[in-house]
Amino acid sequence: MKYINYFILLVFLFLLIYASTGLPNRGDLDSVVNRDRSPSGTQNASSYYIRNAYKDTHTPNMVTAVLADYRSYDTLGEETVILTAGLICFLLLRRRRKDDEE
Amino acid sequence: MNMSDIYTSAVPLYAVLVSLAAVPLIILSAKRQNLREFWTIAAGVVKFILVLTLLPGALENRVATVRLFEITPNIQLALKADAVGVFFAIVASGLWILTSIYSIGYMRGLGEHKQTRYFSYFAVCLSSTIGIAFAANLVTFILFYEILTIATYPLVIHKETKEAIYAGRKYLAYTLTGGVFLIAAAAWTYQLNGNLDFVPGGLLQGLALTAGTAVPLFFLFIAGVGVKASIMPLHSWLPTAMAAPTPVSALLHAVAVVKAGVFGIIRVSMFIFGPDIMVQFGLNRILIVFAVITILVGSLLALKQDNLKKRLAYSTIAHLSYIVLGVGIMSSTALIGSLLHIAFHATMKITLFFCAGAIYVHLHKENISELDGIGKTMPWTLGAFTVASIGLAGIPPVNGFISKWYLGAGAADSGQFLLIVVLVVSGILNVAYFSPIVHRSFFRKGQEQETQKEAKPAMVIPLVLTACLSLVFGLFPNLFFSFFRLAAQAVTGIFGGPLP
Amino acid sequence: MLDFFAGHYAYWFILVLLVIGLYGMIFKKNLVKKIIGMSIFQVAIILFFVASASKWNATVPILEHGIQGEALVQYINPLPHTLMLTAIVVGVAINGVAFALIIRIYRRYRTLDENTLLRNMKDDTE
Amino acid sequence: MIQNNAPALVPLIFLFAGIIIPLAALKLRSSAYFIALGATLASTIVSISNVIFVLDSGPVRYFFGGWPPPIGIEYVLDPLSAFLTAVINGITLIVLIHAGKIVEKEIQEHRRVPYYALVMLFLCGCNGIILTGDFFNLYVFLEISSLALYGMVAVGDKKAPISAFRYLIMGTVGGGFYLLGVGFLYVHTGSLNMADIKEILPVLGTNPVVIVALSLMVLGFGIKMALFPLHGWLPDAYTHAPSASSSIMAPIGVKIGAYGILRILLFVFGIKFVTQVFPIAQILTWFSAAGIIYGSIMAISQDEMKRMLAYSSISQIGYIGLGIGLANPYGIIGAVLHILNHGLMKACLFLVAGNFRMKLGHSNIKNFNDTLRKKMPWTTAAFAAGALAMVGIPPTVGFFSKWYLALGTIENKSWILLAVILLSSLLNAVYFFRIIEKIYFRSPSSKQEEKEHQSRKGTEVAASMLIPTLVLAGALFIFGLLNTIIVKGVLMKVLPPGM
Amino acid sequence: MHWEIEITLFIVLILVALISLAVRNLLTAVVTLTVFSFAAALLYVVMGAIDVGFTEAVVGGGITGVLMVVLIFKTSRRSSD
Amino acid sequence: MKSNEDNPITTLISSIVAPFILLFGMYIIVHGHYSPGGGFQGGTMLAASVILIRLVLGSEVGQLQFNSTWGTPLGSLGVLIYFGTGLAAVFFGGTFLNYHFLPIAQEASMKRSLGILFVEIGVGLAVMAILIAVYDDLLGEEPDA
Repeated sequence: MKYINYFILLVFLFLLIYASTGLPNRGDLDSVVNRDRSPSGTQNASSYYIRNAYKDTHTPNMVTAVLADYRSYDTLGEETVILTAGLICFLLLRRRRKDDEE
Repeated sequence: MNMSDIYTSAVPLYAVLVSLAAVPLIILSAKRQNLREFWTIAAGVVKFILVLTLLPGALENRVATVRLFEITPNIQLALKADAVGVFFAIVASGLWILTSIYSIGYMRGLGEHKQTRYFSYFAVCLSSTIGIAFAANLVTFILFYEILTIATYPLVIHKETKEAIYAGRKYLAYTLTGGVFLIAAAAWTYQLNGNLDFVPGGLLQGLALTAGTAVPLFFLFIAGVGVKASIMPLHSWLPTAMAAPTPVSALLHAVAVVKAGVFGIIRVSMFIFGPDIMVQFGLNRILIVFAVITILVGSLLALKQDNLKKRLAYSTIAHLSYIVLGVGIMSSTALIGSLLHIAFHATMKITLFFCAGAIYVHLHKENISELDGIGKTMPWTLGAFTVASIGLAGIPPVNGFISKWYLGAGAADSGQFLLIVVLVVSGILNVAYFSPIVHRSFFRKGQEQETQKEAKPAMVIPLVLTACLSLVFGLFPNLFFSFFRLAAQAVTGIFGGPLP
Repeated sequence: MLDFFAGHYAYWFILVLLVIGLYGMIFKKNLVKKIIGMSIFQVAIILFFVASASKWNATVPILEHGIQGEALVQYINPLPHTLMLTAIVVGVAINGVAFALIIRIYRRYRTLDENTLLRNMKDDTE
Repeated sequence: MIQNNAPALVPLIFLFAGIIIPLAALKLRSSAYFIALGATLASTIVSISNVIFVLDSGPVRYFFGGWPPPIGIEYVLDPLSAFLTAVINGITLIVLIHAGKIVEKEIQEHRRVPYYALVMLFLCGCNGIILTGDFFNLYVFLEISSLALYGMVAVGDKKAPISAFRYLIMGTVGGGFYLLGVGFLYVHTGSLNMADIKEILPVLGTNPVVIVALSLMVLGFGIKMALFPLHGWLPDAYTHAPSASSSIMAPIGVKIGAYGILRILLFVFGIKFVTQVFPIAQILTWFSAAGIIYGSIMAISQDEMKRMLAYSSISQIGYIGLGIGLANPYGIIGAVLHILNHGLMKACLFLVAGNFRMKLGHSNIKNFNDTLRKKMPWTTAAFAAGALAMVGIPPTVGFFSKWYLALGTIENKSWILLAVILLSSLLNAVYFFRIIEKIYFRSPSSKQEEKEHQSRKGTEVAASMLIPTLVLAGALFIFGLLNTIIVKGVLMKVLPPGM
Repeated sequence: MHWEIEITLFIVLILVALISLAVRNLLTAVVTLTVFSFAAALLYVVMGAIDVGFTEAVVGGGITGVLMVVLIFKTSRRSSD
Repeated sequence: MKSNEDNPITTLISSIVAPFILLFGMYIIVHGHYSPGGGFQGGTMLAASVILIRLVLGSEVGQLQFNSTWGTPLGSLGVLIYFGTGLAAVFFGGTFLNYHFLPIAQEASMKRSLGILFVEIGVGLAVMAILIAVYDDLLGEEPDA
């Protein structure tokens, strides 16, 4: 098991080093992420957000706009995750209510 | 190649289902023995009649076909009653009736436990054997083949002793492995062709195969069906499985299961590969080599056995390879010999097993060395035994002679005279391992008092009947079921030549 | 070359952090240490996303009234930030569950050492 | 209204049930089970009607918040996702009917409310993963389902929290890898939408980033699906989880990872990329093959039935991985069919294990003997059916998945893989017939053991547990015989474009 | 993007992470982790992600820290590695 | 955990600070549109305030402020608010979470803005309740067994 762990760690390290050679420069305005159109010609999501967030949602904070409107389903999922965590703590640790013990 | 006339008829399906339908009845009437066994025999008779109704059509090259539904794309769950299938089905279902009667005597005579389970699985086995006989394509064949494997397992371990459980394990290990190879082979064939129907003359015929494909594929097939046919390196489950009750050994290990394997070899060689491809890539030689080795070694090993049923088992191994040999010779005469041997070996070997069972039930003796003088106690039984052993040695007038004759003639036709020598040697070996039994039982004095008389009629009548059948077929091979014409018809379908 | 370094040094630091986190999760035997490793791992992933979002001479993604039209590129890409908010919450949730599990484990086995626990698990036949 | 929102309906029903259960339980605790059952029933109906709908009128895309894909999140209801949701919900429905009684036995009363809520959230996560067309949304739902699963495992026996913790660590690593993969992919393509990325990738060409992103995602899902050698968490988790949890997670839980790999490899990156440019598909097949053998061999040496089934799951997961890795039509059909088939088989076997635990209080193979058969004839018969299916005897479902996988391996001319598939079915036979022998033919070895069995009176389990078991056992044969309908009707349409 | 600050913070992060994993006293480890979270939050802010930084500060420095301390008081403070 | 009830300074300061944190948390929730923050951060702050009281004044006093049995139901309620907002959009003819269909304002962008607000309130409530519940559960007494 130990060797598998080392192996995983090494594979991981190798993968990351390999990948970092191919990453675009940070902050490069011409990189694919920051263009208006994706290479295949579809709308790039983030530039759309930057341009239209206020118009669409009347919300200057783009992060909030994206979080709670454009990608609000993600946020619903996020709430569900929190709820799940709460339920698990309930499930594992909560004692019986007093009135149950009778 | 004469095209066969195909018509739709559900009779093959009914023939398969009838014994399956008997299973719930058998289970429901578990408490009432007579009713339960009535169901067994009734199902046997109905099944036999159903199969017989297919006989005229098969003789006239009219093939009853029933297609149920697609089981995998392009492949239907389909049954067809062609000549070869009907041939095998008649043998299996006919002998089932006799075996059922015999089983009743055997099981009651020994007061065996779990008789309901025994009879119900027996019915399932027969169902799947008929399914194998009538399977119209490889997938249907595999379906019934595997069901047969599983359904035989409870019968093999019926006694539930350590030995029986070991035998069951070994049996499963071998046959499941075989099944797996068969699946692989089928998958490969499907990949080559997109179809798995059994076509007289070969499904793969006309396909541009290379030796690199044909030979490994053939080996896969042989590994698949060869286990049940107990070709030599794959045979060792059969003697072990003799731990089963004798009727099981009789019907399954002389007729249904092992013949299903041999039948599989016929189906594979003649209906999947076809004679042309077999000869083109020398595949038939592979079969011949395996068969010859099995015949000789099996016979020699039979000599060594003291346990009567084990000796019979090795004899079975050797005789199964006669059939394989006939297939391998690739001439129509030899194939007729093969087919006839399926039927004739069945009648003879079942007689022998019935005798062994009768001796065991009646005198509780299993070993040959203990048989001294029992011929006087059980004259009918041992008489039948003698007839059957003469037949297996290939001596006229018993039917074993006929099948062997055709095998020999086929070998001579194709110029493989060495094989005739093999047949003769094996005949001599047959004499060598059967004559001591006959000799001991009739001509040696045993310490057994002659107070005891013959075994129960439920056991003696079937074995005498089978012995008589062997004799009758030896004299008139076309009587009752037109075995000879049926075999000839089947061979015509495959080789396309005129009747020999 | 200098551009390449300037554009990638953050990734290399993050890479180191990722490996440290993974090391903590896999090799540390104390359960709390594993959780610490997990936190480091999560922070590293978040850093990766955040770092990839940044732009030269750009400002935070909150709209100011002065910036209009083509100048909008001056805002940092808000999408990774949003994703990472979600990821942080997920991380908190996982942490909460892990804490609950650790407490349950400690109540029964009175230890937080993984080796001891695994040994106890084997001995503790029930 | 329902028709318009059909793609999103299934996860939302489960989510709603998950939210409402803690609230409804304030008034009436016993309502939790019935809400859960009702939600599962409703979503089963919806998902089956979705399958019919999709087959009739083609894939549907559903935009959350009304934003078209690259901007918002979409759900894609194509034949693959429709089929898999139907499979998941159908099996869960049956398992949940069975779970009612066994949860009453194994889980204390005040824990049942959050337990059922977690089950609902788990299913919400699973369905969300299958339906979503967005990589990050997939991550969120992956975490929902994983977290819920940790909880469902941890509530089991005394050792369950440790197993759950190990599972959590492994699962978080997996989730982290996946998220990192998504990150790389996003940095490279600037999009999170699967369909969008599929369009963009060929334009951008091969790049280390893409390869690493793919590897990380596959690694992440590999951990979630317990692909050998990343399976470490699975046996303990299955063994120590309560019976209800293990019979829900065994047929469904690991399949989610398999689905993820299938979707990413063949639908997003495309067959050409994963087989020729970066042969991760081949790597996947070899690891799967190793897993098949490893799982089978380990299963042989187990004494606890659930643990044995767990190792057998590792092996069966290998089949799915192998089918995906073959990257040809037969392989994919085999893999997807095996997701259904293995779901049915494992559900059936785990329900049997649950029945044993219910009546005997244990599921130790060592202590099985033929009194079991006398007491529980139907349960043991269901076990035999499940065992035959696992071995792959026709006409059970197991045979047909093997059949398609074998066809797939032959098409790729990978003879070793073919041998692995066949060998493993023999190994399966070894460990299943071992139990069958014990159940059917082994008499109690000692007087004491016999007495113990005598003392535990009672015969078969209650009908609400028995009927689901038998339904699943029957399904093994029915689905086997009718597999052509599924293969021709659904799975042929599942294949990714270009096949 | 301010590379001087970023590099400094990165180095701090790595050091703190290593310390946090290395110390035997879990309470120290947890407090160090809180420091780690704060440093990370600062780094996010430097990189322009104010929201993320804010959240990380609230969560990592606040709630998670408190919960971890609770956890350690409920269990044990010593660690063997 | 040992309570610090005896220490007057901590008691005083946290009693003063806690309400302000509470207020600030609420501010963050509703002001998420314009400045960093939002439901999650605000909710966490609310939870922090409650937990602070529990830490300093002991769990019993804390119970008066926020009973630990409320945690899960309130959390569910928070998620339900979110879910309900989405569902309302469905009922008025849109897709799930499409605030455009909510019958709350005239202008399209204002509808979305208000939708975001509702959602954020739900998030804040859920996060606060659940974090407090988790804290309480972690701190719960050990069972007798």
